Amino acid sequence: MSPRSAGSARAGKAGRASAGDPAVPRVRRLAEELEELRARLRLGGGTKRIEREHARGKWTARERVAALLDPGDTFVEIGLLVAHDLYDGRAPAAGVVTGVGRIHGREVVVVANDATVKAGAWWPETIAKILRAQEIAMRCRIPIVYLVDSAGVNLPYQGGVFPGKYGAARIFYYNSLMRRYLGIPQIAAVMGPCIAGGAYLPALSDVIVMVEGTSFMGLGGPNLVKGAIGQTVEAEELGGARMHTSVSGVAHYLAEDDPACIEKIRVLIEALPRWDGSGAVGGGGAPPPPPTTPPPPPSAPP
Amino acid sequence: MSPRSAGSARAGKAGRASAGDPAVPRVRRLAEELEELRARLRLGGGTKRIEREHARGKWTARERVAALLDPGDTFVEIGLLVAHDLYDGRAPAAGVVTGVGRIHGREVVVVANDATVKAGAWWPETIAKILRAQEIAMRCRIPIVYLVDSAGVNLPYQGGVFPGKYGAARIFYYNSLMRRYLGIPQIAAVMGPCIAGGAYLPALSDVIVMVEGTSFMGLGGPNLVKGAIGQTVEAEELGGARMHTSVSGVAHYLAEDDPACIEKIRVLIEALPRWDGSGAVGGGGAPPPPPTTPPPPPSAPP
Amino acid sequence: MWGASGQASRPDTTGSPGSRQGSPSSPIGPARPAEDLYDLLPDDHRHPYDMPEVLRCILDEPGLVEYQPEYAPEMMCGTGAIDGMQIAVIANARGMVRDAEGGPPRFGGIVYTKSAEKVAGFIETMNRRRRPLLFVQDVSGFMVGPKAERSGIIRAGAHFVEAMASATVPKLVLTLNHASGAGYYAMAGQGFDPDFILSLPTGRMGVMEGESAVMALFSRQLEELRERGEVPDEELRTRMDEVREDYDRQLDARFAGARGFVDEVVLPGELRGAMALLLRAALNNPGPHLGAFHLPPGVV
Amino acid sequence: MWGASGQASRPDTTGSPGSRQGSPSSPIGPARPAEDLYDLLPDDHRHPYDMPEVLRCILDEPGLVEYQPEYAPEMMCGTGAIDGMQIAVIANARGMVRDAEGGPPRFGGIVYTKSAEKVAGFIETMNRRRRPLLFVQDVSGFMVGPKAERSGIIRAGAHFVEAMASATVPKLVLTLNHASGAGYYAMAGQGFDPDFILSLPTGRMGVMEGESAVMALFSRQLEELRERGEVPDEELRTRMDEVREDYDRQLDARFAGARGFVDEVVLPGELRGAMALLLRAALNNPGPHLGAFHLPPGVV
Ligand SMILES: [Zn+2]
Ligand SMILES: [Zn+2]
Repeated sequence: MSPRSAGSARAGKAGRASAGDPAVPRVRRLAEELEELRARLRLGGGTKRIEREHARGKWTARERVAALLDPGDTFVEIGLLVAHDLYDGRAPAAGVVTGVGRIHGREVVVVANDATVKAGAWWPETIAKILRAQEIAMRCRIPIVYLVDSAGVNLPYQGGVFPGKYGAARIFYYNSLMRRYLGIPQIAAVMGPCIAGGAYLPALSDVIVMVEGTSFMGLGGPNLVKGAIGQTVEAEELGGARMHTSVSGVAHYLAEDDPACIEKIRVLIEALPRWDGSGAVGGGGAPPPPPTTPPPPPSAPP
Repeated sequence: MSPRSAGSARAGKAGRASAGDPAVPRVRRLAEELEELRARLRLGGGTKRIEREHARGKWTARERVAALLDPGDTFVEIGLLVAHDLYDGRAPAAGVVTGVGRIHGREVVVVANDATVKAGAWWPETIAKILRAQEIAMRCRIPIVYLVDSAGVNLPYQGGVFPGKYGAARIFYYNSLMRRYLGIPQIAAVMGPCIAGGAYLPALSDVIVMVEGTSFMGLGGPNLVKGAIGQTVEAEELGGARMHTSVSGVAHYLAEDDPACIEKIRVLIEALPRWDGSGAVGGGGAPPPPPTTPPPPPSAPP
Repeated sequence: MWGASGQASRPDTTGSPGSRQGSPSSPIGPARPAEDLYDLLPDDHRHPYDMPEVLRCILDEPGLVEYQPEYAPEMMCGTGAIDGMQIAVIANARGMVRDAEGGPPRFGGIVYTKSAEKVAGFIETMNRRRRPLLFVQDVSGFMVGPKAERSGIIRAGAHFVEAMASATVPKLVLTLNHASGAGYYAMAGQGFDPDFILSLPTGRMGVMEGESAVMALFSRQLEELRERGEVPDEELRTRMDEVREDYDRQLDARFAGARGFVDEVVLPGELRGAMALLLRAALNNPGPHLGAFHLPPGVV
Repeated sequence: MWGASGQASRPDTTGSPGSRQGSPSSPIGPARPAEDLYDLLPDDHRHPYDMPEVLRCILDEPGLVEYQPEYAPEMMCGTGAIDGMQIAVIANARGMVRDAEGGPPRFGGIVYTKSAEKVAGFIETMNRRRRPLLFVQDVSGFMVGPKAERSGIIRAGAHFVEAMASATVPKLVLTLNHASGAGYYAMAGQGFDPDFILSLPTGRMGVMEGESAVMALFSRQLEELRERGEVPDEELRTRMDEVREDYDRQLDARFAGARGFVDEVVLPGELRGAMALLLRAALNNPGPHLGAFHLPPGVV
């Protein structure tokens, strides 16, 4: 018998007391406080902004992720709490939903800008979360899906976004390495604005789906073009889905709306060859055997 | 002739006008302002603190680096300006001298804590500079020398030092990888205090030289030991150079003083086998041939 | 334009991570119901609890099969499985632990010279067996003092750190309770790029507990007052309370989550589902689980 | 105790980096004296200057041997040497540049569709030839507008970025003047882990110049005033000045140095010595110059 004292059973579990109430056991209280914080953060910019996106014919980031992943399967969100205590609460989940889930039974990483939070603009912490998601994809060698819907750099905070070794440039560094050497599938869907340097995230992915009427890709938006070269041009003509899928050829697929776009991504993921770990791309089929040796009977020490 | 306009010769160079004087051409003014900033930063904690180190029989970080490197050869300091505008100027060069120089004609990276700046304690920017120095050693595959003289974490700023992916832990991550896989020589000299987690920097190097009477290594200093387990013990007995080179065996060489310690490091570097790039350690001899193809005559395009 | 006309059917986003316990691919339940964690974990974070029982709420039946249980038992090493996937587990025991050589009892949560060497060897063996590693953190730091230093705890600790840092199998971290000082580093701190870090709401990652910070910052002042037979005045007491409160706030798992120092704070009921998915995701890569990316061989 | 007794001889620390021009290992001088940079670089950072002549102050004789000098000349590519070491150079030309197809002249410092493709191809060729890359930055960004977008500048820019990011030879960066926007990224921005980044005191790394920031933040307001035939009031003018000043302060090379966004700010006279040493250091590693570390083959 190991020298440690045996566990002691505790009295029956307390009901859902109000959070912060000292009478509630600490572990239960911390759990309830966490659930309340999560519920608030998952609303993103709030119901008014969610309605505005719906009125524009768009799903919210969380609706897109829920539709993208296999129903009923686990989704582990990564970084929901990031920046929850910063910017006076104006940056819930740092304006981007990231996590690990499954599509057609296959583990994937998902990154989805939240347009209800400052139009999906990049806070410094948005960059940290996108980089973390890419590092997970590279560490696990699983596909990554970007659902892009972002107004670009959040200018008042550009000092923490633009420069530096771990600033936004690193996103494009990881894009480039995944594409050229690591063989990690990157699928980008532009489902809203995608402006300036931000355009390089989809552009350095393997394939781009753009949603008709609501998506835009351009190194400069209409305002910048007006200011820089004095030309007045509408977003649709400058960088809309039709232009990029027929004239520039920058994008590869045109989707009628969010549901069609999400379904297209599921099809693209399903068609991906399985990664057999050797770098040589094998045909479809079972995921690679986990590297662990055949499991010894649980009771035997190693 | 290329379409660009030919350069126009400028009137004779202006003498050393006072910095900030608008009459002085911009490029010259910026250069003079830089030289003044550098001169201030190189004084570290200032002449009083420099004297105090000398009175303790210790060289300053910059004196140690100058003695360590080949006389007359180039030393490129990396990060002299880091944090020069932070902490009301209390952290010149973030309390650590880092750069690339030569020892016996061989490129090396040097890291030297500056004991005149808050006893060499770690600011958040100190960590960034040490990590940068280690990344240079790993990127170039050249030896790295640590001249340790630090009071450890600067507690009021521990939030930017202790936690996180790019906090102090990463120093020991890079130490471990250089030691176990990358074959990059790491030589540590403890020339002052080296406390708590900081002790793992030398401990994860290949070899440790400790300077008699002025060096200390311990996971807890005398105060922490008094507070934690109520034992009163002197630094020398707890973790001095004699104890670690004879009883614990944590350190490998005992040096009488700074000059002897620095000379010992030069000897150790000279004895290192040359890195022949193949991972297999070749004997001493010429540095590996640079990988560039035999140079075509300069005038021929590639 | 879609949606503008009528109430479009929209995907249900109410599911929370890992809560879908019965996901098609995880038929096996834990050895003990995860909800029991609410009772097993103490009301006061400093109090001891039964780590083997806590592990039975996380691992498949029979829970942890311990390795060298009688040697340096303040550090628990063993094998187990999550959802059928064989893993190796390193966990800090809590409470007082007998010293087999009759020396003074050792504190659970503290790493000593022997326990550091034990864990280093275990990690290297498990890495050779290609078993993913799970670090269950309730660690307060390394032992200090002349006995520890003279026994070469720095060298042993370095061996522990190097073995953990250079293991190439997937590494998962669960912050259960304390996670301070160099002990936190050795138990796969974030700077060592573990594959994933999950924390229960009870996790307390930070350089040191508030009490130790008060000691570190004020011990000399308190010492002088004691020698003069005086007690700390009101102003000093408030400053000490402020430090304690500041550290307690930063030790909260939500503070770590806000800074990205953990990947996610999960509820006890979500823990297994989350770990099973993340482990399966990591096992897609047979290559070395080190660094941000690993170039395939032949890239020159 | 050493030193306590008398005046110990102490090493001379007055030498500044790279200033020891005549170091034993660098017999070859630049094609043109480095001090000429003080005259070649303009008093107003927006004014054009002669990049080939500037490069002669950095490279060995004969300076840059240009590649495709008549095609998309706003981006200069070519080969040269530093202290005898053969390198490839990518630099932004300044001033107006003729369009070979008779279109409107192009702005030096701006990357267009054609110049992006030219540089991408050049980098990939030089990487195959194992020539280290030197990026000489005076870049303001990528071209915007319908013509550029319809010509697929995003795809061309991505090719430029990917070629630079995945080149495995050593990469050195010299920030000469402007270094803004996505153009700064494409010219081996710090997030792409170049081997070393040096800046002259005239370097201006930042998301955009103060003028562009004022336009981005206030263009709508200014537009409305213009339509109403009004001029900005005192309060708006001060806010615009504050933005300009704030950006100018952050664009200064010493601000970048303070944040570690450049490895060092060097004087013109120190530039060659510093680059020669850093290049020789980098050439110790024949392996791929990518990422924080690269595990040798066989680590499983
Ligand atoms: Zn070992
Ligand atoms: Zn190409």
